[in-house]
Amino acid sequence: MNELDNKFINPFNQDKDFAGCSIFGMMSLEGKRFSSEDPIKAISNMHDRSNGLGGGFAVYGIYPDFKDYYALHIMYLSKDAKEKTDRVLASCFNIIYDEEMQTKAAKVVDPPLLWRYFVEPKKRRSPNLPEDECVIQAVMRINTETGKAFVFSSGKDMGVFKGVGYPEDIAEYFCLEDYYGYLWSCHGRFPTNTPGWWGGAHPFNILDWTVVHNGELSSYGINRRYLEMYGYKCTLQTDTEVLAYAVDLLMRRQRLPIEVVSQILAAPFWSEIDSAEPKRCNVLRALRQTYGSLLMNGPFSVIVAHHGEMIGLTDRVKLRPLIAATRGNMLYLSSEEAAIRLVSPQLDKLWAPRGGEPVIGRVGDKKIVGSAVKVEEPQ
Amino acid sequence: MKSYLPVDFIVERDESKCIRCKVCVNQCTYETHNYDAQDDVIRSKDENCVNCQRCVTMCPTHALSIKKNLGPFRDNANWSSEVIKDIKKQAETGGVLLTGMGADKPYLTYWERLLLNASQVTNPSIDPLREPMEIRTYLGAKPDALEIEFEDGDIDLKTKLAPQLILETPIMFSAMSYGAISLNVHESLARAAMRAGTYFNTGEGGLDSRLYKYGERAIVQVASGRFGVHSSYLNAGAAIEIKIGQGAKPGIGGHLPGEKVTEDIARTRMIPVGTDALSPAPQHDIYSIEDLRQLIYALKEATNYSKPVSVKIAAVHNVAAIASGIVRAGADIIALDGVRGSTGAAPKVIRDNVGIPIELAIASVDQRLRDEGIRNKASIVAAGGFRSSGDIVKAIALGADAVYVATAALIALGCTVCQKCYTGKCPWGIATSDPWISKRVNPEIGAERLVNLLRGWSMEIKEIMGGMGINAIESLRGNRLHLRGVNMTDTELKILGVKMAGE
Amino acid sequence: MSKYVIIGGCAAGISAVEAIREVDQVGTITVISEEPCPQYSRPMISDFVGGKAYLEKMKTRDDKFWTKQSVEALTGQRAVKLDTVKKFVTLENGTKVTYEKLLIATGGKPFVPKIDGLDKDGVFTFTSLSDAERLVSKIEAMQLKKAVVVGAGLIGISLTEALVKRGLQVTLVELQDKILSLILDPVASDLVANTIRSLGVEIITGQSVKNVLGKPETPNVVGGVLLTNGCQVLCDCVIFAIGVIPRTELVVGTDIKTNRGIIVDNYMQTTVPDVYASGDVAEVYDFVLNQNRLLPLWPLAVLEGKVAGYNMAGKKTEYSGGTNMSSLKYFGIPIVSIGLTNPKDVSSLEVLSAQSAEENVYKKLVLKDNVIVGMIFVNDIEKAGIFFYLMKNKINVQNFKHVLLSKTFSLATLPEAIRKEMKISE
Amino acid sequence: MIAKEIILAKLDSRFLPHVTFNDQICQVNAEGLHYRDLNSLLRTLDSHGVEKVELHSVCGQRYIGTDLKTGMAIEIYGTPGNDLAAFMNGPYITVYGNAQDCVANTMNEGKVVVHGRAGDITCYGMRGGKVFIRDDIGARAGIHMKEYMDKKPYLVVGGTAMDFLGEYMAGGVLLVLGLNLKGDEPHKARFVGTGMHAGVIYVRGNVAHMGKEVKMVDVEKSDMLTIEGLVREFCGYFKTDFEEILSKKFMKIVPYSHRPYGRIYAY
Amino acid sequence: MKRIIAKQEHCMGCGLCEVGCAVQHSKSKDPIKAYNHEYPKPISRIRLELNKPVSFAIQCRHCENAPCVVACLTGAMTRDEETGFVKHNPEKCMGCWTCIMVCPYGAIKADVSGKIVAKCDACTELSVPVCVASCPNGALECKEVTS
Repeated sequence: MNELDNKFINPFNQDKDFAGCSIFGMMSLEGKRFSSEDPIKAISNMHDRSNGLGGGFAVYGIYPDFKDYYALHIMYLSKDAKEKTDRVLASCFNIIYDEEMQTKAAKVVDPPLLWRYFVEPKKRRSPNLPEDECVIQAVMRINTETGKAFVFSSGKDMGVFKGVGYPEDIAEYFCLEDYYGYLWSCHGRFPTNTPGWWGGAHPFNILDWTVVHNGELSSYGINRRYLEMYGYKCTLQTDTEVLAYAVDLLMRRQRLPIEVVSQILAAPFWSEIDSAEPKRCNVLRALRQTYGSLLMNGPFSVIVAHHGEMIGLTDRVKLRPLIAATRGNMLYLSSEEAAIRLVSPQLDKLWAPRGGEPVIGRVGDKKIVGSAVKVEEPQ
Repeated sequence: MKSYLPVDFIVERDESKCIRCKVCVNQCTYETHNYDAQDDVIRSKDENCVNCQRCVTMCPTHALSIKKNLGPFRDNANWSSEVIKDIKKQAETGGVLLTGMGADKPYLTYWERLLLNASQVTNPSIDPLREPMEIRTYLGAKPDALEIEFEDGDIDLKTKLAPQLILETPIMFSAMSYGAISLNVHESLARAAMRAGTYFNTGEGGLDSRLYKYGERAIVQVASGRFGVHSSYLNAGAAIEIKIGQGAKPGIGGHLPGEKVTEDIARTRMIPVGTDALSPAPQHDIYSIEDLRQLIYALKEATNYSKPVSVKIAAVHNVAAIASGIVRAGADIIALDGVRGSTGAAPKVIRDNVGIPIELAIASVDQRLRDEGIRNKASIVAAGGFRSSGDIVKAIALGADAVYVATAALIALGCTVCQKCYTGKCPWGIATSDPWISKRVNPEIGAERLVNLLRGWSMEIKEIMGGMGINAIESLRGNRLHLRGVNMTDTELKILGVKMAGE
Repeated sequence: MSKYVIIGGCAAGISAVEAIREVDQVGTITVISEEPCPQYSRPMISDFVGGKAYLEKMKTRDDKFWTKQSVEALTGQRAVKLDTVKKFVTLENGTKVTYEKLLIATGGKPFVPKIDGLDKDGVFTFTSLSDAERLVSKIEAMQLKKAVVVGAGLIGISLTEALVKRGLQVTLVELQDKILSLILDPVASDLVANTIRSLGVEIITGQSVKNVLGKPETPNVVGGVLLTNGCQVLCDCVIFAIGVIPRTELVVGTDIKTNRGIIVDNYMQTTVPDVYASGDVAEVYDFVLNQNRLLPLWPLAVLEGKVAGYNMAGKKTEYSGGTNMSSLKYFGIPIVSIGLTNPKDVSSLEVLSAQSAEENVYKKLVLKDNVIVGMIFVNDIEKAGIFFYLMKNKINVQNFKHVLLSKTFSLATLPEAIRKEMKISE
Repeated sequence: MIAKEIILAKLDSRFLPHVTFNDQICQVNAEGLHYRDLNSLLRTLDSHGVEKVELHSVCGQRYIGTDLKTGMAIEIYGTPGNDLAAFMNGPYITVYGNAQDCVANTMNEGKVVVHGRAGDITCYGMRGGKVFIRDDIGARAGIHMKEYMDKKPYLVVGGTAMDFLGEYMAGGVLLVLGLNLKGDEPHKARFVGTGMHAGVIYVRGNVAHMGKEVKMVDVEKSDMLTIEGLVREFCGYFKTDFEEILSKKFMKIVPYSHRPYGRIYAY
Repeated sequence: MKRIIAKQEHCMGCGLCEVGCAVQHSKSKDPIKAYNHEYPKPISRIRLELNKPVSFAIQCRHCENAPCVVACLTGAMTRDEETGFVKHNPEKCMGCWTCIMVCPYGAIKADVSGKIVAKCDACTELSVPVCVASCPNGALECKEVTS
């Protein structure tokens, strides 16, 4: 990436961008698709947590007709970039279908050209490489090589919609009222360093993994350098990006369950590890010894999602808010309870997970993992 | 444990001049001097001396002088006497090295490498003695544009401006809490601010009810300890400042030990007498930028949007981005405190190693806010070791609206920067809560000294402006063309946004 | 036009003149005084004897005082009769001086016991300048070497010191067990006695003079005294300094009531309207004992005269009272003694004391119901006035009692309220 | 008596659809009202002597109860937003629903009763008044609470608390009843009382993980008096059985020292 | 009338007023000479009263109804009609200490000779009394007061 391009995406040459935020996630545990109405309503209710410089949504189950193909959402900051990117895409993928994403006028700032592709990797290029890896390599290549093109969504049967504006404006712009999905994660952003750049909005995505994040990682520098050893290119200079890649590395590539991953990202204190029973102590100690560089230090709450699973997690000393709730087959995660109440005044359960303890909802599994202490409906 | 520490200073007394009046004895709060009645002689314990110069100044016959103990240690650029003594001290106590005042190392200043402009021939300089020189400054959020109604030649302003602070000189007194400094110092600052048409900052220890009458010239601070924060306090001041950080100790909190919490201080801080007043580094309701917005607006709500809200941070690595976030969070004023910022007490290792110079912070924050088009939304106040009107003019030219001074104000009141503020025994009656020692500052004399300093500096600022051919400070603010750099790398010049001298 | 007549031109008389003139600048004032120059300081007569003072120095007011105050000064004249009905005073020369307001400030006269030998040459009393002049000229003329001073009270001691200074050898005879027994307690008394003895003075206590003996060769001249215990003390002169008694003879035969002295109210008025009395002749209010009594003390006489003067001139002024109070300068030992210093019955009293042998300092406070009623300070008297203030104003000292006699006691030790009342600082 | 006509006449017209009066009670439909408007409305009502206000359909509006000059009673139906009762100086707020983060931030006087749970950082820097939470509270409750002269803050929690309960506590009383804990299940909070240097935390039941600055001791008679008073008040609000609550053992957590950090510096 | 006012809140107990006073009333008027070479040492007529944190300097208050003037046995203590100051005439003083006994401020003491008293003379020969000029903290002020 040449210096000029770098200036464009990261105009202030920041080590990292950081942002305060609101996060909201909503998932049907039966996998039933539902409209954008409730997620948009909920995230807009937390308007004051964001400042209009970023909003976004990740939706799962939106492209049933193309569910076997990788859906690439790409933003182009110049025409030239699209031409270059199209050549890269053509070399890596069979493009099944592509179109300019439908948009409409809304209160958003400087929208780029937005394009959607449904692709399948070309097997003959590297027959031994798993398809996912092909996609990742292509994404990293596009994001770094062309400079003005960014793949902001690359999973199957899911899509990320994000940009500069309040979340409700972004939804309006992307015509989200036309989409149905079984899992929505949403983000309202309060960035602190940019007049607004579309790639910097949340959710962050790699394959079908998405992360929306509230907080700032003081450990970003080492988290990033650790991930770079594994081939991740952190081009977006945001701590959320490293979270997404960390989850990809640990969960997808290393196949660790979220219950373990949460013990890496929000590792228990040594005092707790030392006092755990020997077997568990052994595991926890090894995790910290091995993955210490991936300890996410500093305040955060995140909603991590991929197909069939939505995970809420806060840092180990619980410096950011996260509220979880269920109603029927619906699981909600939110920065503020009011957002949940707005879309579901009545709830079956509502609780605040403790620091470092994940809330996990899986399709087909009605049992929510997490520390619901008292589940009682306020009158 | 036998101490291996050598004395820092040696008291020299000219016996032929000493009249045994015992003024040195009663003025030294460290009990360095003792009168031996039997021998009718005054003796000094060198080990107690901190070289505050109090006794030297007060001695009616100039019989005293304090010499630095040039030290028993061999010269060594790496293992300097300071390093050796620090290690010994920690080996003897196992504690964190504490110090007072701002960083004392020579390598953190850029003011010396910035030079000011003056008019010659092509554009006229202005005689500041006879012609108007305006240095009035308003702090607070300004609108991007004004809506004006124009009807039948009558002009009416439709836009309602946000609340503003009005400064007759762009120099304010920086936050120093009651408790860290004495009430008399607070009162000196308050009176001086009142008379000079500027503001003093209460610091995080509240405002004594006796000083509420100076509220219109007070910026009341809210820090993590929330000491003395009460609706009447919030409404007493002209502005509210949320203290996030401080240049001398970014990321470190404050700690007023219980023995300094006297009855008056307890009343002002609204805590029981004698309890430790801990102000941890974080505001516990702010762990993210949107939380800051939440607090800013909580304070605006609590004062019905009648006062500007300032946010004070230490200048650190990402200062420009942080500042941008603060402005976007709704702050009307952003106060930046550089690495040379002062303190009553800070771990030495933090003070001397954390943060960035204020020059770079002003430059990068001002530029960033302009790049983002939000410079109007907040005023920038710079703090951290301003020593002269020259420093101040350079800061304003770099982009600050106004500056905060604290150390200079204390020096005006008598401080000799002996760096022992944390002992609470300040022989100049400044950094103390001891009602006996506090009397050494007479608020009236103190105010006069401070007003004199501001007057002198303001006149110098006008002189400099006149030389530049500028008669209003607006034309200096952010006008980096009036600055040139020397002895700097291209990167340094770039960050400061100034050209090399000669260019 | 008022007409003021004042009999006695000493402390009370002068003070009354000044008080009247503060209020009334036109009324005529007449002062009748036996002495040719009454405005001198009687307490200085010892210094006169000691050679430290002379008349000019002893004058408390200069010679122009009478004229400056527009006073008709009938000096060297004695009032012999008083008619309180027709309101006039008759002088020795027969002159009648009428008055509208009269002040009797005739003072006291020395008390001399009725013993044998008083007629001998060399027997003196010691209350006035003329007494002192007589004594001095005798000493000088006859080259007297040895003196007996009878009475170890204030006058006796001061005279003793003066005589010692003149080179005489002095024997001090005191009826009581201790010297200065009216004003000091035994501890302080011994301190003084030891010092006096160290200067070669012989002190004989518990004795009085039975009679004065003549010299063997010249029986008319004093040669010694015989004490009650039968011992003889050889000497060249005997000076009686036992005390004074009020000169009340002028009021005999009038309606003015007397006890030991003239009875006055707190406005210094006698039992007869328009007649006032003050000074040593009057029985005045003692705020410690809460009763009127004789208090023949110069400062009190001044105060009383002032009160009398105001009231005579129509400015109603109440006397706040005095008490037995003395400061002693003799033999280089400064002493202050006020009020009840040596109470016999201490059951309702509290006594605080502090003594430092090193500095020869002795301090004592007598308290009743946490109010100071008496004090003695020896050698460290600078702050005694502060205690007198507390005493005079009957200030409850309970809360700071423990520090009263500490070395660090000062005005700063007093509670803030008291300091405020005293207007010590802003 | 308030003259509702006068008040209504003074209100900004945009508020009129939201405001009705039922006898002396002012009912406000907060739906769609931004917090600035809602609080401005409350200020107006407060300044006109309205003593009781019901807020309906509250959903996330912040700062309710701030900057009101009187002891107005406010009933909230719904979910009030963050900083409920921040800097509050007098009003009495009842929430029928859950409260979010930063309830009673630096509160000076007044009362907050929540018929539900409350979020993180409840009662931060609180100096006076009382807060009753029926269910659980989030992390860092009672942080930096302090007392001053006759001002003493109280937080009573029916459920359990999360980590860092009573952190930096410098005065006041925390009472955590743990009514929703099963059997001998300890309270959830870890690092209880870390940095605490004054005040007292009472817990019903056991705490497994405490900060190094505090110790757990048995309650004394005088403690029980305080506890009983608070529990009785709690029961009054939430219709809970006083005797049953008192039947379980209470413990108290107090700091070892009022000067926890007195010895960390080398002078 | 000018009076010297003590300001307790500003007195820091340094004692420079005492030094100034003693030097002013010394023979040489030079501090080193006065203290080190004059015998007897000159004395100060102002006294620092100290009970930390309370302190103030006290000297003759020149009281309106001055007890010392009333009590003086010799007429040495008088009020100057012009300035209102209480003046002490050493020529007439016999050192009887009566004034000391009655001074509520303890502001009179024996002078260097120990034979007569000494007290504040308000430095009438100077434009500002030396104690006021010596005070580094404005704790003594010479100002006009109405009686």
